[in-house]
Amino acid sequence: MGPILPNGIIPSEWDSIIAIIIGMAFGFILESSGFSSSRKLAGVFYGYDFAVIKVFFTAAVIAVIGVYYMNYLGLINIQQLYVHPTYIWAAIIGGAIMGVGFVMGGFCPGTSLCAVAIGKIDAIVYVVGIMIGVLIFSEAFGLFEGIYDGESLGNITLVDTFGIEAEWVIFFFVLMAIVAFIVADFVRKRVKSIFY
Amino acid sequence: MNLNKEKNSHVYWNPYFGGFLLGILILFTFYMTGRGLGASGAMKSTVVTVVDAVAPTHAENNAYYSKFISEEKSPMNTWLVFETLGVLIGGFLSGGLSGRIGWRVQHSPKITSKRRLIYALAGGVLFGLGAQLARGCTSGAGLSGMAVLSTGGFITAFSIFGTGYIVAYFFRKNWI
Amino acid sequence: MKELEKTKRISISAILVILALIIGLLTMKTPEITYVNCKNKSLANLIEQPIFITLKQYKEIKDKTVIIDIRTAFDFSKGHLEEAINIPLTSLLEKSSIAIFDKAKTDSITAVLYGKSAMDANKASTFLRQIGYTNTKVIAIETSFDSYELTSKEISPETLLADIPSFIKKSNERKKVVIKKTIIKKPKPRKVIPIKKKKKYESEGGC
Amino acid sequence: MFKNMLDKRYVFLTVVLLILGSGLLFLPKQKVNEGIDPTDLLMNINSSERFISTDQLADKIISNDPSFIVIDLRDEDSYKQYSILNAINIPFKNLMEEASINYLNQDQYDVVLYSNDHFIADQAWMLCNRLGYENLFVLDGGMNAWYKTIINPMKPTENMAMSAFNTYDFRKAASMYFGVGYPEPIFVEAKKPVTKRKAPKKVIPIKKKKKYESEGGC
Repeated sequence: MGPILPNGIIPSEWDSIIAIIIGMAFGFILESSGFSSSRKLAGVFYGYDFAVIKVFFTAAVIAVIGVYYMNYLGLINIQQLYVHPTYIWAAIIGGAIMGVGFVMGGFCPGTSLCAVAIGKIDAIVYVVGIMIGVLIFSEAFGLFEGIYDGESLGNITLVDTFGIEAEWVIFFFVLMAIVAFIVADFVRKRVKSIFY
Repeated sequence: MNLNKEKNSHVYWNPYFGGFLLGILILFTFYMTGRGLGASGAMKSTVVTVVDAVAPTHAENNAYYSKFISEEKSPMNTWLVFETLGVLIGGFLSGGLSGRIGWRVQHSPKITSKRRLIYALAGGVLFGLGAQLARGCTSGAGLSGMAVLSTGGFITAFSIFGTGYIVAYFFRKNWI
Repeated sequence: MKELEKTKRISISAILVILALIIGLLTMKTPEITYVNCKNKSLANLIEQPIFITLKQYKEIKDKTVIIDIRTAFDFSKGHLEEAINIPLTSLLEKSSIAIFDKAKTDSITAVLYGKSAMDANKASTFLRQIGYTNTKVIAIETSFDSYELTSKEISPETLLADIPSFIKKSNERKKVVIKKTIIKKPKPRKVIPIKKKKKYESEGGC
Repeated sequence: MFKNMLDKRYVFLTVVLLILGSGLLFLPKQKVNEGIDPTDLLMNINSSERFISTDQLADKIISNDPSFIVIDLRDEDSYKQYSILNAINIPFKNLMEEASINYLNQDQYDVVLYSNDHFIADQAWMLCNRLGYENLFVLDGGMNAWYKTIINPMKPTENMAMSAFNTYDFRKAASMYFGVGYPEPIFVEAKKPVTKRKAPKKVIPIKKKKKYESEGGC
């Protein structure tokens, strides 16, 4: 069974159509969760709105549990899924740069697109900024190449990193997410609420 | 429930519900295509296409562009570009249903629009740079990576939020 | 608190997910044919219990064997060994064939395969061993169908029939014109860059 | 009151999440062994595309074809005694070791496996095919056929077809390339045995899921 498209269960011409449908659902969910508002997004860093953490971790937890259940049920072959490659320094430094960008701009690429869709001008500027960022990166690729390709560990997962079974990794991840939610609510009650 | 549109426009989904649906969507995406969602990939494709059209030889000589240029396929003809189109449509639908559509610059009352736009541009530049370096943004590397327990995905996600909290203090005026 | 008004939806969806999961688990079908051994064990099995047995060895264990003819049904109808059961190579995975192998396995009987060539039987036996029927052997014979009669010829698989270096040496002594002697160096081992592979399954596979 | 209700709901959801998360721990373990679908494996086994004849192999070696490597699956002693030019020795028992897999699981070269006959080589091929390794071939007939056809080719008799003579000429030239001497001097100039060695080939093991790499952006 799945993944369906790589295994050729439905012809690859459907690729684009499915992409648009998935994208529509993605956009709808992000927008409806309030991710088109940069102030709501930035709230996560100032403690007045933890929607980002909640949506992000709930989604990750649900997805990871679901993937492993589907694997168990034989609906999907986990071996065939694309695992994001691990380049330690690229991930840490890239993540740090993105973190600064997130706080400054108040969006991430997916959410900025949603905001563009409902006409936020700051989001349009942000998207233009992203493109300039990509351009800078590409033009100065020589500078970043060492970091970009350095310390490659291949397509590894936490199972390989920690050497424990996937079920335990998932269990700890779930626990971590629940703790994060509780802490988030705890902090929010103590922070002066801001209306936006 | 208040059906007044003016007030309704700020009522969002419960974040856990949004997260739940998003998780199911990622699951569905993995089931259908074998990989996760993404957003910044389309922007990269756009940049590559533009550069390729303006200065083809330059694009070919650049070590980074040339990775994404192939003879038979336009860089725009990728999964992620179609998905991004879908995101725009989906966002528009959702915003339209709750009456959130309109041209405006959203910013804290304490700062001017101009300042907000400058910061948005700077933030975008940084995010674009970081996303290329880390091979993905919050959705591509973070969410989709975490969904398959990718170590890189976890590192990226925690790095984004960790740095966010560290530097948040310096930009507090923009938001609160 | 505005956003929290719609909590009912999550409870409903959570219950739906649990329902879907329970239905999924109840209706789950495990695939019938799987590989029983991991790669290392499969290999060890092939080495420790070589596939080929000689005709003599076969005669010793004859009582505890079932003979399986893996040629096509057409060939089988023209002539076959006594008491042989016909399971063509292409239909090894059919239910009726699997049942025969299962029965042999539970009765700890060796399934002895033969085919048009030892190669075909070798294929079938290796395959069956992957999916759990380690009790399969192949008689080292080649069969042919000559003048309306099935004939078989014993072979000795995997033995080197000629001493090649001494043949080459001799041939060089024989020749009249001495070609400048060439030294055959041992090839240098080729460089390999090892990468870290995903080590999935290993913890589960029990290897 | 409302707040209480809310809390209860979240407690319920937390419990659901915990049950889902820990559920995987309690589900009976499925024993999964690596490999492609057995039905596919059976189909691959029945196709004879994997066999390469000794003539083809000899031609490849003589023409210095850089696109392949030869692997000798016999034990070390047999390998030392005689092996096909440039062959790499991977005894069958070491087939699944990491160092060997680097040769087998890559997409740069065609890999030709051989043993004394083709049985062991074919078993090795099937194991590898099960694991999804590509570009592997089996030398039809193995070392015995190599001896019979290339090292010591049989001279065709007068009444045989022209093609048999052509094959014989090729094989004879090939055998000289591999160091066999012939009494007739005429062949000396035809082809001198060359010991030119190819540069050691670098094998880069296959990177999995390569097809997505260029799109990895986000």
